Amino acid sequence: MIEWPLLSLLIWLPITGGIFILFFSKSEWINPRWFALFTVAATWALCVPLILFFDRDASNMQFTETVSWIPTFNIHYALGVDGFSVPLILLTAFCTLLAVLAGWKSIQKHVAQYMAAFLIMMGLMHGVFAARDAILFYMFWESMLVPMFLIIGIWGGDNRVYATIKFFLYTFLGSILMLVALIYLGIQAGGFSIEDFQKMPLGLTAQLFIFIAFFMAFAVKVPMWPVHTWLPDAHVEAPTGGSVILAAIMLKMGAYGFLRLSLPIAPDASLLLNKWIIALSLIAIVYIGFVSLVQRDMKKLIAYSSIAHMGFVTLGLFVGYLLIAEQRSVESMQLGIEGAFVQVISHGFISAALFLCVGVLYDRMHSRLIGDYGAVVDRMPIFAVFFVLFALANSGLPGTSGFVGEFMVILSTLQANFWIAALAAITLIVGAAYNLWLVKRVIFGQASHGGISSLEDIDFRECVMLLLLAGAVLFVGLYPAALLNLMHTSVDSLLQQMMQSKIG
Amino acid sequence: MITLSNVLVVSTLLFGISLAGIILNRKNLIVLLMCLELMLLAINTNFIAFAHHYADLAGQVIVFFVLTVAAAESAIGLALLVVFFRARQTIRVDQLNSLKG
Amino acid sequence: MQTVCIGIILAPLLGAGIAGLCALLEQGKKIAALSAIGGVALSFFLSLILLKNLLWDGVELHEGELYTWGIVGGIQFQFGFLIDRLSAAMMVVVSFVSWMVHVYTLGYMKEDPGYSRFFSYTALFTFFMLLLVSANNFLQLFLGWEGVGLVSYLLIGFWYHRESANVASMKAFLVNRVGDLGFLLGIGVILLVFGTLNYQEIFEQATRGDIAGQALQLFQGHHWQAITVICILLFIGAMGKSAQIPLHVWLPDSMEGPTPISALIHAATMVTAGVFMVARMSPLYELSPVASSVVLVVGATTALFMGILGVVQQDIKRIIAYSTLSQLGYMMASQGASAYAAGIFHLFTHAFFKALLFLGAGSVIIALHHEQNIWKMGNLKRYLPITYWTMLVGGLALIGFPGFSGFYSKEIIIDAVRLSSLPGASYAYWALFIGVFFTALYTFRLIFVVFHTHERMDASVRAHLTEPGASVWIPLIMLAIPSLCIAWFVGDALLFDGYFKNSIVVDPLHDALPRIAHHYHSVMHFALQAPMTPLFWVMTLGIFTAWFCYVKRPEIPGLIIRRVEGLHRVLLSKYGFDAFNQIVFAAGGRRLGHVLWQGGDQKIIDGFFVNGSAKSIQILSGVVRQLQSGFLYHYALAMLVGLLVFLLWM
Amino acid sequence: MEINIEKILFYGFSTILLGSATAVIFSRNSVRAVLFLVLAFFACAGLWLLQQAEFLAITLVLVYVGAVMVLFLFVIMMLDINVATKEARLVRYFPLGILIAALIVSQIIWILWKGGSWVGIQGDMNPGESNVSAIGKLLYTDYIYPFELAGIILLVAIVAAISLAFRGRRRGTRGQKIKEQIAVRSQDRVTLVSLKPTIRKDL
Repeated sequence: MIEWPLLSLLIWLPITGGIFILFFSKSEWINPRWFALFTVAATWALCVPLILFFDRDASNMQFTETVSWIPTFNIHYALGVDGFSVPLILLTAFCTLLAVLAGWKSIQKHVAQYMAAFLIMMGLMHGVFAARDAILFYMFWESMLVPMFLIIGIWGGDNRVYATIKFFLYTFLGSILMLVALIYLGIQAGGFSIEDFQKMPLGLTAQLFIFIAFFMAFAVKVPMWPVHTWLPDAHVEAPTGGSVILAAIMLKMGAYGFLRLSLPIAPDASLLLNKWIIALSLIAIVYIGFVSLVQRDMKKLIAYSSIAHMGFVTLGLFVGYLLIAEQRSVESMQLGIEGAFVQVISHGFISAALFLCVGVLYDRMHSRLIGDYGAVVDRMPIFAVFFVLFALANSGLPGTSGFVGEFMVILSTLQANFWIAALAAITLIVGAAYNLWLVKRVIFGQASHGGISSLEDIDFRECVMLLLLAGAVLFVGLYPAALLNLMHTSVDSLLQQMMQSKIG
Repeated sequence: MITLSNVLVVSTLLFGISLAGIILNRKNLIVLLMCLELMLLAINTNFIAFAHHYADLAGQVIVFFVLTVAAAESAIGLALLVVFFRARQTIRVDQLNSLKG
Repeated sequence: MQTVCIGIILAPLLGAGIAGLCALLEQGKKIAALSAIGGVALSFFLSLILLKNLLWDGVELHEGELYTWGIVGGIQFQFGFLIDRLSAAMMVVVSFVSWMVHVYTLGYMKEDPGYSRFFSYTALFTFFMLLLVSANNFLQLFLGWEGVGLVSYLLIGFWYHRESANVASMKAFLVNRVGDLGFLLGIGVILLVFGTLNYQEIFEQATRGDIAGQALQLFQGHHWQAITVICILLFIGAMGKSAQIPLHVWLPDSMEGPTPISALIHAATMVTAGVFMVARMSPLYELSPVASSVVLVVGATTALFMGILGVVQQDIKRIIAYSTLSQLGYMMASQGASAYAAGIFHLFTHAFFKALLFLGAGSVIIALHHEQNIWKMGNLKRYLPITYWTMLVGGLALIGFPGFSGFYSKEIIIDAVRLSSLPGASYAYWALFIGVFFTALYTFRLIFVVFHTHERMDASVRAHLTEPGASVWIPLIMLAIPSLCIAWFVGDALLFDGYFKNSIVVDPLHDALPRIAHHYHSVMHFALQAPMTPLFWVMTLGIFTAWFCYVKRPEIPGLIIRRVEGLHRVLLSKYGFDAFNQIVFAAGGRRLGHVLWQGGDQKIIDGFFVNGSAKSIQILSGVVRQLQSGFLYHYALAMLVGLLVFLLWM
Repeated sequence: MEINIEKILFYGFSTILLGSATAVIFSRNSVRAVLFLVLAFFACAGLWLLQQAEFLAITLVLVYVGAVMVLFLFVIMMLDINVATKEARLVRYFPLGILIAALIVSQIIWILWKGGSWVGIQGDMNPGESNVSAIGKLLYTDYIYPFELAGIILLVAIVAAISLAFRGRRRGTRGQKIKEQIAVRSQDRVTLVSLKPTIRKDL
C-alpha cells in the first residue's frame, strides 16, 4: 500500500491539465496537443502503482481516501477502488490516449478546447469509478455529461445539435431519478457512503422503487432496448475521439452502476425483476443484431452492434438470479458476472478500435457511408488487416477478447435455461453476418468510385493506436486470466451481497 | 399622540400609491424608478415608526443601510437607463419587450 | 514431448507471421514462401517424432498443459495438448498434406500478386488445424474450430475483387457459424453436465456411467437424455464444418478460392474436422444411440444426394467438391455406425486422393489458363500425361477400385453400416450403396470428358498446352503414392489391429468392425475377394455408364435430360437449398432488420416516444410562451396578484 | 380628540406626502414629477423628525434630495425625452391597477385595524445623548461589518454606473493617456544628441 492519494491524483491531474490548457489556449508557447499527450502519459504513469500495489485478494476497497466534504449532510469526499474499478480506470486512461491521438490531425478547430474537454472528462470518469460516496458519485456522473455534450456539439457532424440534445436529455432523465433514489437512501442511512447503502436493510417496496430509479439511469447509459436510440445518433455525430470515449467508457458506466449500486443495494428487487431485464437483454441482442445488419452508415452499424454486445453484459449480470431460482451452483453465477465484466472491458477495446478505424477512413474520404467504399485493401493493406481483425473480434472470434465475455455469459446462461442461451447465441450468426458484410463492402470488393484509388495507408500515429488496441484485444482473448484474477475477490463479495436478502 | 398605527397607515397608503404607479405607468421608465424610491421611502418610514415605538435604534440603522442601497440602486438604474436610451432611443415601458417569449 | 508439441503448433504460426509481414511490406516473396513451407515442414517432421514416440517408445498418451486461460469459480479453462494415437496420426496427415500443398503453391500461385499473403494464410491455417487436432479440451478445440473457419473465409475470398468470391466466403463463414452455434451450446451443456471442459475428465465421468441417466428439460414436460442433447449439438457443429446436409451449401461455393486451398482446406483437412471431432468424442457418442443414429442418417443422406449432384456439374472443381461432400457423408455415416476407425481411415485416404484430385484439377486449370468448364477440355491425356496418370490413380482410389487405398476404407464403411443395428441403418446402407454407383459415374465422367475424347478448347489454348512445372507435378506424384498404396501398409493396423487403442472407445454392442474382421484376412485377399461383392459390380456399372454415355454415345445425356427435365432442374438448382437460404435467411434477415430498424426503432421508439414527447413539449410550451409578453408591468401585475392571493390566504 | 401641535404637524406632513406622491405618478412631465418627489421627500423627512429620527431625516434631505434627485433631473434633461406625446394612458389598466393597489392597502390597513397598536407611547429614544452620536456608536460598533459592506456597495455602484455610462474616449478630444505615461522611457522624452562644439570665431 502506498500513502499518497493516488486516486485523487488520477482524478485531479487530468482535470488540472485540462484547465491549464484552457487558460493558455491563446498563447503560443504551449502546444495543446503535446501538452494533452503529456498529461495523459503522466496519468498513465499513475496507473502503474495502481496496478502494482493493488491487492487482488482483499475484498474491501483499496487506496481509500476519506475527507469530510459537506458535514451537514454527512457527505464525504470518499474514494476507493476494488476489482471492478481498477480495470475500468485503466481502460479509461487507455481510451483517453486514443481519443487524444485520434483528434491529433482531424481536429483543427479549437484544438485546445478539444484536448481540455477530453482531459477533464478523463478525470471525471476516473472519479465515477473511484467514488465511494453516493453524492460524489452522482456529481462525477453528471458532470461527465458536460464535456461530452460539448464534444459532440462543437466538433460533431452535421446533425450534431439534435444528437447532443437527445443524448443529454435521455441520460439526464435517467440520472435525475437516480439522484432521488440516492437521496432517499442517504436519508435512510444517515449518510451517503455507498458501503453503508449496501449493508442497510430495506423493505421490498422501497427496494423496488430504488431499483427502478437506478434502472432508468443505468439502462439509458448501457443502453438497453428500448432506451437505446440516443446512442446511434450520438455516435454518428460525435468526432472519432468522442465516439471512442462514448462507446468504450460511457456505456460501461451503466454496467458499473448495476454492479455497484443496483445489485448490492436492491438484491430482492433484482431477484423479482430479473426476468424482465433478461428479456430486455435478449431483445437487445437479437433485435439490435438484425438492425445492425441493415445499416448503411458504418458508425451507426458499430453503434448498434455496441447495443447488442452490451446486452450480453446485462444478461450476464442478471442471469445470476435465474440461476438462484434454478438452484444452480454459485460457480455459474460467477461465470456470468465475470463474463459480463470481461465483455465490458473487451467491448471497450473493440468498439474503440472500430470507431478509430471508421475515423481513419473518414479523415481520408469524409464519408461514413458503407456504399462509398470498397476495395480499400488495395490501397490500405495494413489498415485492412486491423479492420478485419477488429470486425472479427466484434463478431466474437475465439482468440480475441470479443469471444471471452460472450462465451462465459452464454455458458452461464445455459446453466439456467437452454433456450435463453440459444437465443443469445444467435448473435454468433447475426454478429458474424453484419461484421463480415461490412468488411465485404468496405474492405473487399470493387471500388465504388475513383476516390478510393487515392487513399493512403495509415501513418505511424494511426498504426500505433491500432496496434495498441490489437494487442489488447488479442491479449485479453488469449489470456483473460490476467483480467479475471483481478476481480475474483470483488465478484465473490458482490455475489454474497446479491444472494443475501435485505428485507427486514 | 401619534400612535404607531397612524404612521403605518400613512406608509401603507404611500406604498399603495407607488404600487399603483408601477402598474399604471406605461410611458416613462424614470417614473418607474421614482415609484421605486417612493416604495423604499414607505418601507423606511415603517422602520422608523417601529424604532420609535420600541425605542430601539436598530430600526434606524437598518434605514441607514436601506438608504445606502437605494442610492446605489438608483445610480445604477439611471446608468442603465442612459445606456438603454442610447441603444433604443426611447425609454417607453410599453416598448420594452425584448424578453417576449 | 511437450516441447515437441509446442514446436509443432508454433512453427506454422511463426511461418505465417513472417509471411504475413512480408505480404504487408510487399517484399521478400521468397522469404515468405520459405518461412511458411519451412514452418509446415518442421511441423510434419515433429509430428512424425510424436507418432514414433507413441508407436515404438511405448508412450500411451501425452497430456500436457500449455497455460491457464482462466479460472472462474472453480471451473478451470486450460489450454493444453492431448496426444494419443488418433491425434498424432491426424497431425501427421494434416501437416503432410499441408506441406505438399505449400510446395504446389510455389508454382501455382507464382504469378499472383497475393503470393506472400497466400502463404501466410495457409500456414496460419495449418496452425489452427493442428491446434484443433491436438487440443485436450473443448475451449481449445473451439478456438481451432473457429480459427480454421476464419482462414477458410479469408482464403475463399482470396481474390477479393470478385463479387462471387466475397459472397462465397461470407456464406462459408456464416453457415459454419450456424454449426458453431450448436457446437457452442453443446459445450455449454457439457459444462452443465460434467462441470469441466477437459476431455479426459469428461471421458472418465462418461465411462463411469453416472451421466447416462441425467436428463435435461428442454421443453416443458419433455425430458431429454443429457448425453443425447450434447452429442446432437456437437454434431450440429460438425455438420457445419464437415458440410453435411443441410449445412453443406457453403462447400461447393468455396471453390471460388484458389485451387490449392480447395485441396487443402475444402477436401483434405478442415472439412474433416467434424469427422475427427466425432471420433474424438466417441466415448460420448457410444452412450447415445439416438445421436449415433442421427449421425448415420445425415451422413448417408449427404453421401447419396450430394453424389448425385456431382453428375450434373460442369465445373471441374465443383464436381470434385460435390464428390468431397459425398465422401464426407461416408465418413460421417461410419462414425454413426460406430466404425470410427474406418471413418478415420477413410478420412486419411480421402485426404490424400482428394488433395491429389484437386491439385490435378488445378494443374489442368493452369494449363488451360483458368478454364474450369469440363466441356471446354478434352483429350488432355496427350498433353498432360503426369496429371492424367496421377488423377487416374486419384479417381480409382475415390471410387474404391480394388487395391487402391479408397477401396479398403470405403468397403469397410459400407460393410459396417450394413452390420449396424441402429434405427435408420438399412436406409443408410442403401444410400451408401447407391452412392457408390454415382461416385463411379461422376468420377469417370470427369476423367473421360477431360482426358479422353476429343479436344474442345480453342486452338490458341491448345498451342501452348504443356505440363506445368516441377513444383506442381512433384506434389501430384507425392500424393499419388499414398493414394495408391497407403492402405497396404497401414490398413490392417488402423482398422483391425487396434491401432487406436484407448483413443477411440467403442461399445461392445456396436461391434461392426470386429465382425468384419472375422472375414478379413489380408490386404491382398480382401482385394481379390472384391469381385464377389455387389459393391464391385455397382462400381463397374458406374464406370461403364460413364463410358457409354460420354465416350461411346455422347448424345445420350442430352436425351435423358430432355426426358426428365424436371428432375434435372431440381438437380441443377441443388435441391433448392441455395434458393431457400437466399430467400429465407439472407433476404429475410435483411427484411427483418429493416422492419425492426425503420419500424421499431425509427417509427415507434424514436418517432412516437422520443420525438413524440419532444413535440408535445414543444406544443405545450408554445402555449405557455404566450404568457411571456416581455412587458415589465405584466410581470409586476402578476407578481402583485400573487402577493394578493398570498395575503388573502394568510 | 385632543389637538396638539404634534398631530397637526403629523397630519399636515402626511397630507403633503401622499398628495405629492399621487402627483408624482400622475404628472405627465418628468421634471415636474421629480420636483413633486422632492416635495414628498421633504414631507417624509418631517414625519421622520416627529419620530425622533433626526439624523436620518437630515440625511434623507441631504443625500436624497441633494444628490439622487439631482441625478434624476440630470438624466431627464440629458436624455431630452419627448414629454409632449399626448395619448390615452391609464385606459385599460387603470381600474385594475387601482383595484389591486387598493386591495393590498385595504388588506394591510385591515390587519392594522385588527391588531395594530393605537396607543401612543411616549418613549424617548435618545436619553441623554443626541441621536447622531447614538447612531454613530451603533454603526461603528455592532454594525461595523454591514457598514463597511455598505461602503463597498456604494463603491461598486459608482464603478458600475461609470462603466455603464462611459462610452469611451471620443475621438479628437484631449485627455490623459495613463498607459503611455507609465510606459514611457527616458529615451522617448530626452534625446541625447552629441553635438560638436562650435566655436564662435568672433569670440
